[in-house]
Amino acid sequence: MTVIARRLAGHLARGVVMILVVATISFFIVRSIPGDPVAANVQKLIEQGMAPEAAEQATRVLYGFQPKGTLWQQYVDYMGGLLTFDLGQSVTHAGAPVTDVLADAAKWTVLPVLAGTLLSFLVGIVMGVYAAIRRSGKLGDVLAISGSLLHGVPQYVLGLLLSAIFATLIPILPADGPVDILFEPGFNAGYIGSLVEHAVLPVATYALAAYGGWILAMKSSVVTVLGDDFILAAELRGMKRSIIFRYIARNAILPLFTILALSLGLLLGGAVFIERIFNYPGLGLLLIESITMRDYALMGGAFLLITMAIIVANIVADLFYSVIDPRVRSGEEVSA
Amino acid sequence: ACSGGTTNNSGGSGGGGGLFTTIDVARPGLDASAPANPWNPKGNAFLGYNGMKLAWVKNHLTDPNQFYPGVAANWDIAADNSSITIHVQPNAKWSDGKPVTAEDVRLSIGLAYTTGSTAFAITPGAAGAAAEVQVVDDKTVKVTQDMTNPSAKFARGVLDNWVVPAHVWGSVLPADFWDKLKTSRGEGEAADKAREEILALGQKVLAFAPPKDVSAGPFTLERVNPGEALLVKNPNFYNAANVAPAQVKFLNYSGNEQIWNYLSAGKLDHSGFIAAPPDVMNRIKQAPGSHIITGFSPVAVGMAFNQSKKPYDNVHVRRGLAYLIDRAQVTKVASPDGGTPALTTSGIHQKPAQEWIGSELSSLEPYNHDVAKAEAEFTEAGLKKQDGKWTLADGSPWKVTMHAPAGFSDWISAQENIKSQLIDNGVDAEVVTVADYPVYLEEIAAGKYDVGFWLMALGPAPYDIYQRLYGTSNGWTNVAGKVSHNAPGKGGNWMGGAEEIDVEGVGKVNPGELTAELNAASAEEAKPIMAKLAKAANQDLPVIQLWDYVNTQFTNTSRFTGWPQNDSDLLRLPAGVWIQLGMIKAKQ
Amino acid sequence: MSVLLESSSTSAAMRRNFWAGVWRVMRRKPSRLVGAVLMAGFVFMGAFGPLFYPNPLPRDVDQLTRPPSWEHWLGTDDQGRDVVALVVTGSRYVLLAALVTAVITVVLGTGIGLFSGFKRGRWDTVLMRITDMKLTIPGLPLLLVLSTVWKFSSAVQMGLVLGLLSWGGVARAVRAQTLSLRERGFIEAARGLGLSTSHIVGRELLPSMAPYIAMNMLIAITGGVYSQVGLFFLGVLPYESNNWGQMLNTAVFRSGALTVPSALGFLLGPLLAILLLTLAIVLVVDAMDEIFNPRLREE
Amino acid sequence: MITGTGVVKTFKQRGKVLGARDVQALRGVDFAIPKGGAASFIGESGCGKTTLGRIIAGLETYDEGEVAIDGVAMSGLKPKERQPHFRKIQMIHQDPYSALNPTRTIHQTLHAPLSLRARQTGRSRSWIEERAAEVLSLVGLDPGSVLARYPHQLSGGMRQRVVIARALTVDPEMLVADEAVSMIDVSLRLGILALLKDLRERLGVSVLFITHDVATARYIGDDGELYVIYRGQVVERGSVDTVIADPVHPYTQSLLSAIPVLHGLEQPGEQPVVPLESLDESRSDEGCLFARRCPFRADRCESERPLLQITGGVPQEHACFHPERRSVIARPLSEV
Amino acid sequence: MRIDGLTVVYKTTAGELPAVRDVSLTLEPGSITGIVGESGSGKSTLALSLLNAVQPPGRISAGSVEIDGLGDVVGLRGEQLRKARGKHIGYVFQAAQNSLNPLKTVGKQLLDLGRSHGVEDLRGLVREARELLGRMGLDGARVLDSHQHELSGGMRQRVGIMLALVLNAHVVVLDEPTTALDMITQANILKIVREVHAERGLTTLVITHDIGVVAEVADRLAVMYGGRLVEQGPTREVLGSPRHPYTKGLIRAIPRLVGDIDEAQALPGRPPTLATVPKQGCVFRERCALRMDVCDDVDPEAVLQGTRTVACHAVTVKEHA
Ligand SMILES: Nc1ncnc2c1ncn2[C@@H]1O[C@H](COP(=O)(O)OP(=O)(O)OP(=O)(O)O)[C@@H](O)[C@H]1O
Ligand SMILES: Nc1ncnc2c1ncn2[C@@H]1O[C@H](COP(=O)(O)OP(=O)(O)OP(=O)(O)O)[C@@H](O)[C@H]1O
Ligand SMILES: [Mg+2]
Ligand SMILES: [Mg+2]
Repeated sequence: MTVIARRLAGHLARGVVMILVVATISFFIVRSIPGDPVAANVQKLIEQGMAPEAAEQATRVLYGFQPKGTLWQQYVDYMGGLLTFDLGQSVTHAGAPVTDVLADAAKWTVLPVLAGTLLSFLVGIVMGVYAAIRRSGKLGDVLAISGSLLHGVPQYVLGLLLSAIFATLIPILPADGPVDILFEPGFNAGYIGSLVEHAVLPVATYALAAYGGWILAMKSSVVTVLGDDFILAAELRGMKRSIIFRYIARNAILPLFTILALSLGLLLGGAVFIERIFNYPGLGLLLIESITMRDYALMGGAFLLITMAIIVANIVADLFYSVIDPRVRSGEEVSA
Repeated sequence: ACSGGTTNNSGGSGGGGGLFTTIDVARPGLDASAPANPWNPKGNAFLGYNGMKLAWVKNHLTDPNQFYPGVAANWDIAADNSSITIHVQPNAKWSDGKPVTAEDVRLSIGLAYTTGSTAFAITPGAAGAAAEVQVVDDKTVKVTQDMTNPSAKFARGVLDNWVVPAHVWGSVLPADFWDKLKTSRGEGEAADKAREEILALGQKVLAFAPPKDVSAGPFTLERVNPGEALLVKNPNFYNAANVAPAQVKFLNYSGNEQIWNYLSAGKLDHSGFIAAPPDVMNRIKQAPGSHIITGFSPVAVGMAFNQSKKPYDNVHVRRGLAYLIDRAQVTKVASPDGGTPALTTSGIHQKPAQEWIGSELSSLEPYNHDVAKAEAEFTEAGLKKQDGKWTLADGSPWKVTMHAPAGFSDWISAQENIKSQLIDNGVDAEVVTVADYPVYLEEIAAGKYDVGFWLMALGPAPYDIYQRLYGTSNGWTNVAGKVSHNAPGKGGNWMGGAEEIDVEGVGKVNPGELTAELNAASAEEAKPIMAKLAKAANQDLPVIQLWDYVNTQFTNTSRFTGWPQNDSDLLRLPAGVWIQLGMIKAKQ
Repeated sequence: MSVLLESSSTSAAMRRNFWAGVWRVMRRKPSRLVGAVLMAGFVFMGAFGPLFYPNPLPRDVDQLTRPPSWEHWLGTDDQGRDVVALVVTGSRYVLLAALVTAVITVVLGTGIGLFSGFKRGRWDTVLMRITDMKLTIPGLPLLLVLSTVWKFSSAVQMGLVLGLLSWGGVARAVRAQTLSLRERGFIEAARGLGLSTSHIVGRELLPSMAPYIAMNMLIAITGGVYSQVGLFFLGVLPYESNNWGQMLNTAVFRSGALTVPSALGFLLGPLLAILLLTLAIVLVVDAMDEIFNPRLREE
Repeated sequence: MITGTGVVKTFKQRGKVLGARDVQALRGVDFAIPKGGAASFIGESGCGKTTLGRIIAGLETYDEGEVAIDGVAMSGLKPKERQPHFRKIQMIHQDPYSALNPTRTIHQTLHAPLSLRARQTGRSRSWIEERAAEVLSLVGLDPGSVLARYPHQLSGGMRQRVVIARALTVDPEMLVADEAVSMIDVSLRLGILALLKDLRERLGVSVLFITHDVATARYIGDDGELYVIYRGQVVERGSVDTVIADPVHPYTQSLLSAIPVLHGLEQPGEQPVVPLESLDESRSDEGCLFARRCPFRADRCESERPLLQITGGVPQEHACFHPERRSVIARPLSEV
Repeated sequence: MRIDGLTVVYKTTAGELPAVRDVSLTLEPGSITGIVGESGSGKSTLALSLLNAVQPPGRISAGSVEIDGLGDVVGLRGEQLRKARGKHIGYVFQAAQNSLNPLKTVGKQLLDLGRSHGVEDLRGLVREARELLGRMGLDGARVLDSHQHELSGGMRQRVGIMLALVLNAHVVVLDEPTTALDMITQANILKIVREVHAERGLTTLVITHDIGVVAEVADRLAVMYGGRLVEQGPTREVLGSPRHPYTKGLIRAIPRLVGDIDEAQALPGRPPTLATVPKQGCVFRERCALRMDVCDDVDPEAVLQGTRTVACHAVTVKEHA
């Protein structure tokens, strides 16, 4: 256990440094974005027919909670706020705390990502085993090439294709947001059904995009394990097929769990495309909106949250690994 | 705020009941955490539904001072625009049952001062600002104008303001607010300090969250989810008997595509204007009950020049371009359903143009697509054509670099089309986009672009129309009724046009000063000025007017009827106003 | 002397052998040939494609956003231009930027990885910490945020930024390879023989990693294509009149390709191009390993 | 030509801040190999043979003690300055597969060090080619057929010869052969051993032989010295024949006893010493390092560490409190 | 156990090549037979084919492996084959270091083994295993609780032997049981092999490239070269007076602890690989000092000569002369 504790401590220390660095980067990037939101808003109000003077005043009031003080002072404030999970207030969300806005959006990202990843993980692993067993045959080739292709193709291509096919050409599935607007939110069949129906395409996209990677990873992992002597040894000892299969599966999947945790983290960042295509109001969409609306605080917050997710995923992956792999547990270095 | 328990199409009281679904086109992304506060830009106060103004601006083609009644049942405007007396609806009540009083109006005006408003400005010398607010009796308020820099739009500035209940909002303003306001009108340090304090109050106002929505409108806010805002009928509304829907749902959306889908599925009873490509438009039209109403939208878009840059300083180059660009084609490609090609450049949207300048309109040069004329103009400007390409007089290459903000897809599409048209005719061109509209505005004002698109003809007030061409952006500033001119490149003057133009048949005019005169002029006084300005704009071409926007509204007649007709002035007001006026009826 | 003659003639023979081996490898699976042909097609398209079309592309204002037809195989865009023509002429920007991305990614990644793995010690620690950090920061969100600061005004600049953001993975992998090769006897022997570092790195390490680097280069190319097309698709980059990503953006957000089928051709054009490019690279990478391995090449 | 005194090497487990366990690979080793002389190191796996060999070849640093080449102390020199000295000592790796670069032909492999040498001494290009052919002939390979080949086209024995040839390109004064034949087929092994012996005799290069196969140590010549190493310490040292015939340290004796007897050709030694199991987990560094496994241990062994010295009237140095000759090795039947 | 005419081929780009060709060998009950051969001579392939476990692309193309009470293993399929493995034939793996699942404790793997073979009394199995381990000088309880990485090489090898024996297999095949172990551990393992063999009355086959190992433990010795058995007979006799030129050369190539080192000589040439093994004729002829014309075309038959079998034209000729 002490080994795990030690690893955890190391990871946490590194994670904190990482977060500080990312926070600093995002702070400075965000501050160097051109475009003065105040001046722009004045123009906008004037275009809407407000007298220039009034527009000026209205804008000043609106942006009253704009950053004050020198850049350094702002930086210190920002970092101080970070300690209390205070990421500032979102301009576009009427001064709501960024953390609240993010929390609201996060659920639309986390659930589909989770569902898609797990789905693809399960299917990919089964197919990966198959591809490994049939690796010298035609089927194995097809599985491997299609896996590479799916792995290679960017998410948005898959998303757009799925949407074009199943929502436009043969409109059998919705692609216009997270839920049908006419259903009363709450725990009722219609609403839940609609939620599920709307989740099909985004989840399928997440799944399809990740599936290729899983099949490839699982295939190579299984091939490696199949080549390991202990599998042949088990066979020669007359072990049951089912037991041998379990041996293969467990040893082959182990390294994949690490990737699983990491990919969950990464997908949060990659959700941008899928959310844009399927109009899912999650973190990715929030990030794009905050960028187009010049919402400094929100942009920095979303970016930081996504990075944080990855850092946490890293830590979880590693800890998970240490828990299930006895070699790591006892402090041996394993090159994974 | 989750248990509504109401189901679709449940019956309601009043004019037939039912659920009315709509979206707020100005606001993608509903915010569940935002307060029911009309001043808050994300606030859940929906114009015309649970957000009430004193009156609803008609946006009449020429008269800025026409309104539909709101909280104010009627009003008297002094002949010289020096004051307005407002009479509150006699049986108006807040949704909590308390009557709407003059005191509510006065408090709301106070709040408007803190957040900035055309009539209730604390900036010294602002045009059309109020001087005094007087509670005459329980239901009457009189507001007088500061006549040092009067504006014909004074009444509009006053009536176009929110009204909120004093018994909910009263605590937001300090007791000494009105004294402070008085101080702020003066000069010197005390006044500056008072203004600062009032501004600071503004932030408080913006952030204020009433514990419960108390509305004088036809609806009150029940709850907001991330997906929708639900409003229910306010039985205390003075015209409640004629309000048809029992509930209103504002749906959340994050992209236009979503609205297209809603509309083609017939899910929305109403949606304001959103751009849609023709095929999508057709699809929407095919939805059962789908109906499209079009009307005048007081905006046009033009291609504007920075005249401090060569060769755009030469009026012949601008005219040449005007002849060269086929506006019909541009409009067809860029905004087929949302705009009509501008007949000519007058600086005025073509609908009200007839009203303002009448027969003069036909005498303006239409700049019909004519390559020969364009080449003649270019030649006159001294440009040279070499190997089929136009170059500057000194032989250096000429490239028309047009700028547009990213995301303005109709502008970009138009520029792309113009680019192709220009290149076809030997004028090199390119399209450059800028990250977003704020940056665009900032950079265009800083004179960084040669050519850009510019919203113009912002009606209906004549001053507003021409200040887009002959206002700050072209060098003229109007402070406290005094007009001054900045040199090109200074004080936001990026158009850099001449201060005086010799207009054919009129003589030398200073268009900026003429424009400023419109501020205080009555409609009749304005007409000849407008004619002069139209001529000036047509001849001098600071911008080439490309298309006039069309106000396109989407409605669905499956559940509700009584929608406004095409070209109705109501189209420029939110559907909530149509409902509170009692027009919308549930389908039997 | 005879040895001398033989060795110079052997190098020519070796070169011949190499290409014969490559041909053997390609022939072993026909799919690899398909990949190579596709790849050549894309290179040709990027280099010469635009020469086949007039500038500006012809447009037909009566044929705005039309579905595929005989005349226009993939339909027309919102300006009435042929989508196939757009895909072909638009490839130059996309591929050029991707190439720049790949070159920078690989050069930086290999350089840093080699240096780090070869020097070890403090430099290694510092460089790898930086690399880890880089790898932890999610690329796409960072790009999105950066796109607000940076002006991506040309394909080369685009590639530059993408390249600067994507060397991390290569660096780490190359370092791992370097470390493991370092442990191999031949590197140690070279050091024992007093051979210069430049020889060891240039002649011993790099050639051993060549297939790996080449593979990374190809993958970096796809990475470059994906990110820039993606950014254009999201609409966070300045407008380009002719670019696959811009096409996607216009098709979806302006022409309603995901709402009505008429703009599907417009959408499919760039999607197909990306799919084919991915396929080409997947197939070529599949062959790469065998091409660079003298043993597999000969079998 | 090379001497070492009190060489200590400790491997620090890098990357682990807490709970790092240092490995004491060498605990003060003295050695001296004269010009043209020979030595071999034998010992169990992990006793530090390779480490010591690498230190001698200049491929590894040491923590304490001193190594001197031709009287020049190495620790005072900068790495750059050390190099020319260490170039005189060339290592022959155990694994001929990895010792040759698979992407380079034999010609290229030999060319690099030769051209460096040609540059230093101002010789012509043709010299390089001649010399390449010469060194190959020296190791018994036909240059014509070998030069253009890749390593994978050669057999293990040929590869090992190429490795030796490569070492010869720099005219070394000493070869360090680390288990140079353990991966080579039995029938070819002797050829390599004979080659090393031959090179020593003909070219006068010293040979350091590292092996766990005691019999091969005899191939360095009867004037060679045998170092028996146990846990980083030399426990017995003397001429090859003396130590094999009359070992006095119990560890040496158990090593020699463990050599299988070729029944039919040999008969077992009379006093074989079978050591206790290597219960190495509880590595105690108190007293004699071998005490825990030693069948002859006394109380003194537990508390005091014997030093390498000549006592007890035996000719070889040993580190044992109870040196006693035992006849442990098998004798040929013919001798009996 | 009788191996008769066993041929195993591997499918390569150059077609199917035999790695083991026409091997006949009888293992007497209760004896230890050793097979020596250099790398690539087909030892492991032979060992695997005894369990009908040659891995693709290899396959047994001819011959039979008869085991008392089991029949021809080559003909066994599926469940039958599986049940035979472990229960009838124990196999100790080459590089037994890696023959354990790294994620499971030895004890769990033992239980898996028991379940696979339908052992009812799992407790008894564990007891048996603990005893066996104790017998080999290990702390049984601790070892059963350990993961592979917690055991040293010698311990893992012993666990391998335990797993091969725990189901009371009476035929045991040990493929390179001591490679990669150091000398002292090797000596210990060999001692254990001998003792357990005697105690349980096993039929044991030890496969190795190290003649010393065979000499130490085996009663009978078989020499493999290029997939062929070139000589077999009682260990002492074969070592004392080898007949086949390869055996002779091999024994002469062993460096010895005493005596004149110059007597030891390497064999000329190099061992064949699968691709370079001659298709016909004697596999050894390229390196043979006694090569005759007939060797080029005719594969020498294994001829029984007293207690020994030798496959060499020269020897046969001499014998008949
Ligand atoms: N680079 C290293 N880092 C950490 N420990 C090391 C390193 N190299 C060697 N050791 C340790 O030092 C000790 C001596 O190792 P060395 O390789 O010298 O043994 P050896 O006698 O050559 O063994 P073998 O016969 O197995 O080759 C061992 O315990 C080994 O684990
Ligand atoms: N899967 C395979 N495919 C092709 N050839 C193979 C395969 N496995 C083994 N061989 C070949 O079969 C021959 C015999 O191999 P085998 O493993 O039985 O040799 P061995 O005597 O056990 O050698 P070692 O001592 O190296 O273990 C070798 O030439 C080898 O190259
Ligand atoms: Mg070693
Ligand atoms: Mg083997």
